Amino acid sequence: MIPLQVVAIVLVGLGGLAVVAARDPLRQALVLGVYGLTLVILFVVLQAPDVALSELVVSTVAFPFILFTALAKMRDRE
Amino acid sequence: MLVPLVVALPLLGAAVLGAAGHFLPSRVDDLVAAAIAAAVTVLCVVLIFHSAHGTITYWFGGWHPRNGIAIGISFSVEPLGAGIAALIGALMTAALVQSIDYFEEEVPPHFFVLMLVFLASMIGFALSSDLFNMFVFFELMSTAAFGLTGYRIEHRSVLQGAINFAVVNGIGAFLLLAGIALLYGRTGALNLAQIGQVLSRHGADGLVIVAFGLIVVGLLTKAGAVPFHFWLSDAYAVAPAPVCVLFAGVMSDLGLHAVGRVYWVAFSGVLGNGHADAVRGVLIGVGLLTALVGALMAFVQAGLKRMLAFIVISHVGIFLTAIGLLTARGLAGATVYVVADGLVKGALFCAVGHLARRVGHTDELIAHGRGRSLPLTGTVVALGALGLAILPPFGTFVAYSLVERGAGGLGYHWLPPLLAIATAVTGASVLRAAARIFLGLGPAEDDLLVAAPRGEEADEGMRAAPRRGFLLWGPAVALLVAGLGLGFAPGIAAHAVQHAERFVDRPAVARETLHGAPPAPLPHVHEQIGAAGYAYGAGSAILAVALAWIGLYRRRIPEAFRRAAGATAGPAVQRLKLLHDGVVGEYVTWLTAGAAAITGLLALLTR
Amino acid sequence: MSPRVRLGLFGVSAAVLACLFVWALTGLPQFGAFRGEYGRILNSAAGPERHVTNVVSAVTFDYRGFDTLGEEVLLFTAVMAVALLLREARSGDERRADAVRSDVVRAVGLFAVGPTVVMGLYVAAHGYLTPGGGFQGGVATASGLVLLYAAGRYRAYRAASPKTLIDFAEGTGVGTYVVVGLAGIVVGGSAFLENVVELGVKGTLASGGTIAILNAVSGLAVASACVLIFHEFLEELMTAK
Amino acid sequence: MSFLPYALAAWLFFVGLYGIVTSRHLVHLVVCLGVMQSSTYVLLLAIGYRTGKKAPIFTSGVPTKVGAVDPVVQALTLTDVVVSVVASALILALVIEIWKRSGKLDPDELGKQET
Repeated sequence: MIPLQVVAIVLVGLGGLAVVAARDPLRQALVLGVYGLTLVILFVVLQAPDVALSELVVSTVAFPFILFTALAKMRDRE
Repeated sequence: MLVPLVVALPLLGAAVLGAAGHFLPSRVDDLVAAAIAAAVTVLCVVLIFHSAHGTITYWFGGWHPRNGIAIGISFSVEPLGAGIAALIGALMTAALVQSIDYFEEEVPPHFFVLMLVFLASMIGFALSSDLFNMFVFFELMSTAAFGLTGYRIEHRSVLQGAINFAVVNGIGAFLLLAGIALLYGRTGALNLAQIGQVLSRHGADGLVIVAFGLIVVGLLTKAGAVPFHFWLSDAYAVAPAPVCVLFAGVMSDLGLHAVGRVYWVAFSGVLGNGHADAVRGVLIGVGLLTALVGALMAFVQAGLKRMLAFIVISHVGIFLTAIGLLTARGLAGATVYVVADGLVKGALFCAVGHLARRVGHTDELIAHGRGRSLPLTGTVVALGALGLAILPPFGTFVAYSLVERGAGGLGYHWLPPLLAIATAVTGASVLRAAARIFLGLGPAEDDLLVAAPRGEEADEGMRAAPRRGFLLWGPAVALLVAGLGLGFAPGIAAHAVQHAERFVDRPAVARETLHGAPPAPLPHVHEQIGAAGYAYGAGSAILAVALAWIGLYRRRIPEAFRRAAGATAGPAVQRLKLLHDGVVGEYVTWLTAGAAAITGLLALLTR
Repeated sequence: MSPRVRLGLFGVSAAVLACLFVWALTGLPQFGAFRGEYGRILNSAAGPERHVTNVVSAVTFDYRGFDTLGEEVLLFTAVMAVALLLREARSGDERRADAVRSDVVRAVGLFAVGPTVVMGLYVAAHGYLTPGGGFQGGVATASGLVLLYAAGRYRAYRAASPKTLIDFAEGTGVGTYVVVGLAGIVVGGSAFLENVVELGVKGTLASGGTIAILNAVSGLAVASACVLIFHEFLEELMTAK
Repeated sequence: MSFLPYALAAWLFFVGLYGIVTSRHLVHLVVCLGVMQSSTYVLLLAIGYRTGKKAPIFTSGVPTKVGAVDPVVQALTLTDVVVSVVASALILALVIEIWKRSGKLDPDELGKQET
C-alpha cells in the first residue's frame, strides 16, 4: 500500500463522518461536495479512473445541483 | 431465443411509451401495455414447457463460459422459475386490464412506463443466474415500485409510505451488495453456479457465513419478513389497488424465491454438509415468527388494504418456512404455493379495487353493509379467503400439503399445525371483513380493530361513481379461478417435486450451466396427499370460519372467557400495534437488529 | 419507541453487526492480492476480441452489457417516477426571476457552458479508448446545460432543453439499446446483445462494434435523463408555492 | 495496515447507518443514504485492486501481458455511481412533496402524527 492511498483513505473516512455529522442540510451539501472529491482521489489511487470520472461529474455538479434546488425550494415557506 | 424477449419486449414497450406516450390517450397507452404483458405471459408459459426437458441457459451477448468460467451474464430458465415468471405476467395483465376502468382521471404515460419496467425487472430478477444482475433487477424493481407507490401524491401518508419503502429497501440493497462484494472477493465470480463451485472447495468460514447472512437479509427486506416488514404494510396500504395486485401477488415472494436459489445454487455446497441444521433453524424461525405476527396483525386491521398487506407478510413467513426446510419437497411446495397464493391474493386486491371504485371505502367498519350491491365481488372475496385458508382441494391446499409432507419427512410434525393456524387466521380476517362489507353482518364498530388512517382507504380522490364493471371485476374472477383451479392441474405436485429435485442437485446444475452438460434425468416421483394433509386443510378452513364468527360476534361470548382472553392477548397486541408507527428511523433500527440477529445466529450455530 | 431506547437497540445491534462484518472482511484476500479469474480473463481477452483499449468499457457495454441495460433503464425509470411525482400542473405565469444576479457568476457560468458541453461530449465519445464513456460524458454534458441556468439565463436554459424533445431522446436512448440487443438475434441470428457490427481498428473512434453504438446510446440516455431531472427540480423551484 | 481499505468500507457503512437512524431532517437522511452507498463502492474497488498494477486501459505501448487491476468491479461501480444520483433525486422529489403537504421535514414528527 502506498502512502497516497493511506492519505486518501483517511480523508474519505473523515469526510464521511463530517457529512453525517453536519446536521444543517445546507452546510451538509457543501461538505458532501468535498467528500465527493476525496472519493475521487481515492478511486484514482485505486487505479479506477473510469469510476473516478463518474464520481467527479456526479459529486461536483449533478448531486449538489439537485440538493441545492430542493433545499432552495423548501426554504420558501420557512 | 425466446428467453431474452420476456425482458426485452416490456423494456422496448416502456421506452416507446416514454418517448411517444404523451401523444396518445391514456387508454391506448394502457392497452399497449396490457397487450405486451399478455404476450410476455404467453412466452413465459411456453418457457415452462420448453424447459421441462432441461434447464435453458441463455448467455447474453453470446458470451459462453470459457473453460468452465462464466464471463457473461446468463438467465437460467427451469420450470419453477418460469412458473413464477408466468405468474408475474398474468398478474400484470390483470392489473393493467383493471386499471383501464379503475382510474377516473387521465393517467400520465409514466405510470404505464413504470408498470412495464416493473414487469421486466421482476421477470429478470426471477430468471437471472448472475448475482450482480439480480442486484440490478432488484434495484430496478424497487425504483419502479416506489414510483408507483407514490402515484396518489395527494395524501401525505402515501408519500410517507413511499419514502419508508425507498429508504428501507435501499438499505436492504446495500446489504445485498455488500454480500455480493464479499463473495466476489472470495470467488472472483458473479455467476451463481460458479460461486457455488468455488465455495464448495473450502469450508464455511466467517466470510461465507456473513455473506450468506447479508444476502438473505437483503432479500428478506424485500420480502417483508419480520422484523423487516414495517415498510411493507405502510407501502401496500397506500399504493393504487392495481399496483397492489403485483406487490402483494408476487413482488414480496420474489425475494424468497431468490433466497431459495441463492442457497441451493451458490451455498448448498459449503453450508449443506454439516451446517444445514443451522441454516434451517434460522430460516424456519424467522419464517414462523413472520407467519404468526403477520396473521395476528392482519386480524386486528379494519382497513382491507392494510389487512391484505399483513396477510402478504404472514404468507411470506409460510413460504420462508417451506424454503427453510431445505428439501426439494419444501422448495416445490413453496413455489406452487407462491403461484397459487399469488393468484388468490391478486384476485383479492382486484376485488378490493372494485370495491374502492364502487363504494369509495374499503374499511370494513365504514363500508359496513355497503357492498350488498356487489354480490359477485363479495363471492370472490369470500372464496379467496377460503383459498387463503387452504380449503381442499384448491391450489393453495395442494401446495400446503407438499409443505406438510416436506416437514413430516424431516420429523418436524409440530410445524404443519402452526402454519395451518396462520392460514386460518389470515382467512378469518378476510372472511370477517367480507361478512361485514358484503352482508352487513355484525356490529359496525369494534374497538379492537385498527382503523385505517384518513385518506388511505378511500383511495383519496376516488369518488363512488357507478360504472360498467366488467373490466373491474373480470380480472379478479379470472385470477381467482386460476389460483383455485391450480389444484386440479393433473400431477402438478409431482411435477414440481421432480423439477425441484433436479434443482437442488447443485453439482449437476453447475455442470449443466458452466460446461453445457446434459441435464440429469428427472427422478420418478409419486405424490399423494395423505389424511393428515386433508385434516389440516379442512381444519384450517373450519377454524377460519369460526374465527371470523368470533370476530363479528365476540360480544356473545361469555364475559369471563372474553376478559381472560383480553387480559392475556390485549397488551401484547397493543404493543405490537404501537411498533408499526411509520417512523423511518425506527424501521431502520429494526432492520439493523434483524440483520445482526440473523447473521449472528447463523454464525453462532455454525461454529 | 423512545429515542433513547431506539438508540440503545441500534447501538447494540450495530455493534454486533459491525463485528460480524469485520470478521467477514478478514476472510478477504490481502488488499492488493486479489487474483480473480473473471477479471484476468477479461483483461487479456477484451483487446483482441473487441478491439478496444479500455477494458472497463468493454465489460460495461459488452461482456456485462445486459447489466448496463438494466442500469440505464433504472435511470430512465427514476426519471419517469420523478416526473410522475412532480406532475402537478404548474402554472406557467408564476415564474420567478432568475435566481442568480451576480454578474461575475453569470460571466463565469456563460464562459463555462461551451467547454463543459464539449468536454462532456469528448468524454462520452472516447469511452472505449480512454477513461470515460457514455455514463460520465452524459452527466457532464447535462451539467453544461445547467450552467446556462447558473449563468442566469433561465430562458436560454429552457430553450436549450425542450421537454418533449428530451423525453423523446430519453426514450430513444433506452429503446435503441434494446433494439441493438435484438439486432443480435435478428441480424446476427445469435444472442441478445451479441456484436453484429464491424469491429474496426483498435485505438480509433471507429472501433469496438456494438460497444461504440451502445456507448453513444447510453450517452444520449444519461444526458437526457440528467437534463430531465434538472428540469423537473428547476421547474419545481421556479413555481412559487 | 493492509486492512485499512476494508475497514474504511465498514466505517462508511456504519457511519451512514447511524446518520439515518438519528436523522431529524429528510434531506439529511437522503445524503446519509448516499454515504452508505459509497461504502459499497469502496469495498468493491478495494477488493479488485492489485498491488503494482495499473488501470485496465491498454493504450498503445501497454502490453496486455502486464495485467491490470480488476476491470469487473470498476464496470459494476461506474454505472451505479451515476444511477445513485438519480435514485436520490427520486427520494428528494418525494421529500419535496411531503414538505409541500405538511411543511415538515423531521421523519420522527411525521411518523408520530400518523398514528
